[in-house]
Amino acid sequence: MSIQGLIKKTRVSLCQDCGICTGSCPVSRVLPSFSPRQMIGRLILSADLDMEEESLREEDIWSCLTCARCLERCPSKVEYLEFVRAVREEAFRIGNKTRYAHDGITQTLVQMQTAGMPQSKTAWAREAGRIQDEGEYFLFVGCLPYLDVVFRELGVSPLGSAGSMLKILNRLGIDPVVRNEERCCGHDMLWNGNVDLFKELAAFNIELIKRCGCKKVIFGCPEGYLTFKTYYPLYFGELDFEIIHFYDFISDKITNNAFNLSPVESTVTYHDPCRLGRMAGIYEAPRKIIASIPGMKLKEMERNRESSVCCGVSCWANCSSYSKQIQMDRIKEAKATGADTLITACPKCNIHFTCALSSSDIEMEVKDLTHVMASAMNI
Amino acid sequence: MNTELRIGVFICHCGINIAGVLDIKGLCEYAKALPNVVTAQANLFTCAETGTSAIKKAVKDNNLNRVVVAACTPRTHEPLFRASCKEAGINPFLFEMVNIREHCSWVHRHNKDAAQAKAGDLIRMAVAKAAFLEPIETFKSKVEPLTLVIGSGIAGMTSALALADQGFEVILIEKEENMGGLLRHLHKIAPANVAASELIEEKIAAIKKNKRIKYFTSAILEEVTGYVGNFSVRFSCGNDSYTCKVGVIIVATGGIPLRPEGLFNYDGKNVITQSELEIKLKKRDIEAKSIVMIQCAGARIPERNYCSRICCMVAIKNCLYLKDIIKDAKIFVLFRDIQAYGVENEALLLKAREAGVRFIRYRPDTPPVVENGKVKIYHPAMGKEIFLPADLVVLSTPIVAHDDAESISRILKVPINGNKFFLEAHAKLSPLDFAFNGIYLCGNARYPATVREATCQALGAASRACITLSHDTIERVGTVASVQEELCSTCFTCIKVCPYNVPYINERGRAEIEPMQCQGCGICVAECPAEAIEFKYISDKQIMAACEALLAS
Amino acid sequence: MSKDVLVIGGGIAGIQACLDLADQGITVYLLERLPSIGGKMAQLDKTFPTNDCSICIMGPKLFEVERHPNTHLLTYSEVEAVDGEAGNFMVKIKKKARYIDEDKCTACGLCAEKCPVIVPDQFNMGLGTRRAIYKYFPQGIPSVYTIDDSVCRVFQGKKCKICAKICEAEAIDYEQKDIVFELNVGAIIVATGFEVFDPSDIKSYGYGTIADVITALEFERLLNASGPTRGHLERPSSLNIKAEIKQTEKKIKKAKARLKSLEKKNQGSTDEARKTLAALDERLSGLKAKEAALGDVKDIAFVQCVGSRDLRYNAHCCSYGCMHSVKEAIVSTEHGSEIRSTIFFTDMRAYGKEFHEYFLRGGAEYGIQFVRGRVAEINQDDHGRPVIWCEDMDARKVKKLPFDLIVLATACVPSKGIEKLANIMGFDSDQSGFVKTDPNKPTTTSAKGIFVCGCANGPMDIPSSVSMASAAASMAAQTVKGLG
Amino acid sequence: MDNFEPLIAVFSCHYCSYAAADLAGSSRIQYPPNIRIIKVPCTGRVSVNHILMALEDGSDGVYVAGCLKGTCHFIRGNYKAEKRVQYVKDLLSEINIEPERVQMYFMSAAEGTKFANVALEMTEAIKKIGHSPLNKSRS
Repeated sequence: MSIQGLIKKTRVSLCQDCGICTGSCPVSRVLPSFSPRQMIGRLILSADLDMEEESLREEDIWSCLTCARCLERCPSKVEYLEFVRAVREEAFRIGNKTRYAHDGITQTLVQMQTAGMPQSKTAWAREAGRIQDEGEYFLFVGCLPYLDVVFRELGVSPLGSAGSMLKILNRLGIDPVVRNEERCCGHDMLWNGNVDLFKELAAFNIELIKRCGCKKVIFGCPEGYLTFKTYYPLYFGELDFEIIHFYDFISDKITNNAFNLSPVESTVTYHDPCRLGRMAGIYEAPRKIIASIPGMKLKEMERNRESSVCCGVSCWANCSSYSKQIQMDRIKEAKATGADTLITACPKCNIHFTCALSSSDIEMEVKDLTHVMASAMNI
Repeated sequence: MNTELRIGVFICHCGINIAGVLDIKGLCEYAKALPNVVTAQANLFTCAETGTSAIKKAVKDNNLNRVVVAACTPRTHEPLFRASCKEAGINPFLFEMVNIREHCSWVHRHNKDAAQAKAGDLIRMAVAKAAFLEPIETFKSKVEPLTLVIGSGIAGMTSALALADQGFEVILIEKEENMGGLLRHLHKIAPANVAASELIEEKIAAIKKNKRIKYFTSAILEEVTGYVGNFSVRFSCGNDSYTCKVGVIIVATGGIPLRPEGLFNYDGKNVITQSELEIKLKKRDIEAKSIVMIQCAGARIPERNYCSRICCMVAIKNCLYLKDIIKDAKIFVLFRDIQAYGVENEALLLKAREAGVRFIRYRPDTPPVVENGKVKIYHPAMGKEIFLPADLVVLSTPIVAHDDAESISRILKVPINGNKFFLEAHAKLSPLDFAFNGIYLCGNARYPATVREATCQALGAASRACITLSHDTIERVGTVASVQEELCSTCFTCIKVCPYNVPYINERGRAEIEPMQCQGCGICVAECPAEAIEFKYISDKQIMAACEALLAS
Repeated sequence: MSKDVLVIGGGIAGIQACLDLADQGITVYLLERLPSIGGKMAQLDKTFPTNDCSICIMGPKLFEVERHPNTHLLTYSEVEAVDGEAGNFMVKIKKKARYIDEDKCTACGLCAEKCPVIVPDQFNMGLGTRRAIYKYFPQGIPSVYTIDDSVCRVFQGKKCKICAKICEAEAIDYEQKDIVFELNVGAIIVATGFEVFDPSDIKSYGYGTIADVITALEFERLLNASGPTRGHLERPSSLNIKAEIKQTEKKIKKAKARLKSLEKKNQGSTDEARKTLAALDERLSGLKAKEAALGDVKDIAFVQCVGSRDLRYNAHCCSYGCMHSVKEAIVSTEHGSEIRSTIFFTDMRAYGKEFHEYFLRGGAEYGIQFVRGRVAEINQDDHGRPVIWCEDMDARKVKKLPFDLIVLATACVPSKGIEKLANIMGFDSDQSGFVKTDPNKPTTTSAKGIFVCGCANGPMDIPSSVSMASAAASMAAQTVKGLG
Repeated sequence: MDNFEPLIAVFSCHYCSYAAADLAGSSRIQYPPNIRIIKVPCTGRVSVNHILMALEDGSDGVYVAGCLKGTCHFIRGNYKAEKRVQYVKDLLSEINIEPERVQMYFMSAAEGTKFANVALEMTEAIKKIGHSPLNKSRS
């Protein structure tokens, strides 16, 4: 769609030029030259002056973390995220790509997945617990297996979390479907502007889940959850299976200590991931889980829930000193609560904070909520 | 006055509010001993029915001719006690009140002796003053049930019709050949979305067929004398001169959009004003595909440092009509601050944005530059100067006062402000009145206003006028200054100092103060070097008496 | 048929409409929901652009309404039902019981001095306190007291009746009942005014969680000489600390007494009591240190468009917010020579007579800083000072600025009762919930014989309200004179 | 002379300072009992001679209390008063009487506290200056 068309469709034309977006933007705070408001101003103007091509060369469209913090506050209800996403799509078409992080390993891996070859990424699952090939529940594992390899040296264990998730489900008497054929959800491609690849992956996954006869798909990763819940229907219409986030799923079942959790004496703080919080509206489930663990005290950071800030990088692109600064600011904020542990609900947030901490002397542990839950269950 | 002074003093306990601190009995004894005091008595609550009837009884029994009440503040209770005096058959102004509650018992609770002494002093001062009180009569003056409305724009016509609808006669004078004012040239009115011409024709027709309204076009106001209820007006119409007597005057002389000579290459063809645009819109002769509007053209600049209130909305309104006519028109509005105040205006602004009108902010230090076919403007987001295509440039110029504003203000003796807009009596609470009684104000003559606002003010001015018109006579309490001619040395001091321009030199060459106009501040009394000005309400004698009584003799 | 007029709402608009009609010889009933007329204007400290003291210029009008032979005051009253049509309305009115004989009460205030029940003072926006028996505000008209039966001990079934004992005018009447009566009027003017938007809806501004973030109307009371701080500009946070100090001192007194008695009786150990006392003393010194550290208010921020021009809350502009803040910034300089104000705005709406000039003076003579940029969020720094995050659009960079006090220019929203009234009277409302009028007849509602003025019709400043009130009076007069 | 209690005359305008005094009262704000208010419609009514007479008649100090500048009910009465007060001060210094015995104050009807403070301030000031040489009855 033409930029001009997007400006109308995504309400960008209603921008009051008030600056509340830029004032809220975590990037603008560390990278003063970046301003959502001014970027919109430039895009509108160049579209008006028939210089769309030029506007698609705009560097800043890639600097945005798409964290939706501005979206929450825009008095004109401008659909900024949708605008950026669509503009990136156009930019990608004319070859204006973003700077990938980790020299594009993850992107390449994703690319590779589209080749028909079978993968073997269920070994961990067979060790960790009971799974099956067909059934009611599909457990969508996502990129955890690759991340486990890519970030091994950081000492994070995404697969560990995946295992815990499976164990907990088993504990609930659910033996979910986990499949080798499963492909990346396409989240990163979508936000990198590579929509064709995204569609390819999505079509594949939808087909697979249908094939397994699953009615419910459980996600541990906020990005996968959001992508399925919001963006698959956008391109493929209503899905005929239910999209469930793991934390929503279990938070209903933890009443009166159903998991007989053993005490964990510690003070923790919780970081709302953009995709899970602002974009999927899941704020309370993770808190409910934390609260259910005996002895664990939750101290909120000043910027929580709607006001939470991004972990500094999204979809493996544009990782820079600015990202680091955003991460350190957030970690300091976490430290200020007096907590000794920073709990995240997203494998990527987990990785980014751990990475940031590895090069700092701040005493703070970063843990994945599923992991925390599992250890309280002694599994 | 040579009749014997007989003063009655009434002291209020006000429950324990006063009695709790002051020894009322003692005060009564003290008061009794004061010169001219015939009786002094206490009441639990002087303001209660029992209290006021006690006063009336005492007046009768002791045939008092002065009453002093020592109680709370006169600001709330004086009217009540004056009324009691009246009922008791003595002039309400032969009454004096002493505040021994707010000014004594309540503020000196911990120092009863001093409070007691002070209360005594205050009563002594009041009694001394009472000796010099003089009866003050209220006088009446007839009201001419007729209104002069100056100006026949939407405001003037609305006022005239509103008054006629309430049954009052109106004389409407218009200096132009036709009635209708600014609206005659406009296209449509937002948000009503009616053609200005319709609105105007409708009103003009109504005025023409209304028997209560006499209208004169090409009429020039020449002289106004007199005061509220009783003005004599002279105006000329071509070669004939007319005089009439009216009770009130409504100023609805309007304003006019600035002609931006020498601004932004204004040429009236490719660079035009909003009003010129509206004429084009009426005729629908616009081909321009890209239009740039420039706000604050000649406003909010050192030589004209005010915001003309309506230009932003005029621009937005016209943007929407332009979009109706030319679907694919590119419209840029270059502005400093968009004045879309309230509900409807903000909604229209949103509508314009939805319609694709682009708003670009400029700062006064980097104003737009109009070159042929395009407009150069510093674009803050771009961080550089850019060129906007412009087949047509429209300048939003402010409403300015008419040239004759000054002469009218002189004729009516009402003030205008620095920008030559008429100056109301009070910016907050009397927006439609002049300090000078009997003259009212509405529409652009007051300050730029939308049609809706002007209509509102016009109805309001009519209402203010009706207050005078709905009485055959106006009463005025004589708490006013009056010149004793034989003493006047015609030094013009009073004329200089009066905040309301009331005093004037009469045909006998002496200063004269029209009681109907005097506001009773007493400024002239204090300044008159010949002590020729009398002020019965608070006379020098009274003040001196109070001063002399400051110390117990 | 009736030639009388009912004006609903005793704010400046209602008062003006009432006086215009009364002065024209028309009988007017002025109805007010609260115990006293005066409305929002009475709560203001000063008014722009003249800096007139609000109650000073309004006071005389209040008296006038009370004294005028053609006016009837119906305070503490509400409209229950309206029947009939233009020229002949039957209005059912409920006059709430004050439990005070208005004719006897002399407003001496002794009752309130002795009343044991202390509650937040609504007139002072909850910043001060009042008693269960109270006068709505010092200059209030009618000048009588009122018993708030929702808190008065007598009405909670407790023993008390202190006010009855103290009142020498014998004005207290616990047995008084609400009165419902009917009124026949020819025309009705709706002047019910507006409410202030509750900014706690906007989480990112921290109102309600950060003590020193307050609304503009609260700030007016803090500035006002007869306000809760007697016009001494104080932070709510320091007011809270002061309150805590008072409480702690009381507790210490008690603790000391207890210790004494224990020592007297020398039964059991006194260690416990000593400990508590010590703890309290420590707490007190801590609080005192905190209070000292706070110091005077120096830096004040004004945040514009809070809940206004915001499609999430109110699409409309509050019309007076910009000038209101400029005024408060100017006036606050009279409360401390070192006070500096910063106003964060998007468009400076100084569109009224002398407004732009006033705005310029604010910058040039009073050193107000104007920052173009809508405030994104308000946090607290390590010292608990509120901090503003916002893009300075002229400097084109994001700024983080701490202040002593942050004042929110909150939106103007329709008054709570207006929907009910609309249903009772059958007039339409506009997209924002204000009373809708005919674009060509500015005060005429969709219901014949019913007119509107002031902020009931939409956000507007005082002069506009006053002009419109006179306009509504004119229309009502036409109606009852049967000439309209 | 610590026990010297000065007598102070106050010319108070109906619209502002008199109302302020009322508010001081209803707010029960305590101040020295040394002042005696003479109410005038507007401070513009107070002539030079009134002020002089107040002194001549034995008050140790006199002050005129009008509306805040720019808010006079009669537009500019308080400015007139201010001028005259200055005029009186000049006269007094000519005849060697402390000009500080005469002052001009401006206050709004909402400033009960200010009214009380002014009364206190003036009383203290006059106490320092001492008896008026014109005060025959005392000293």
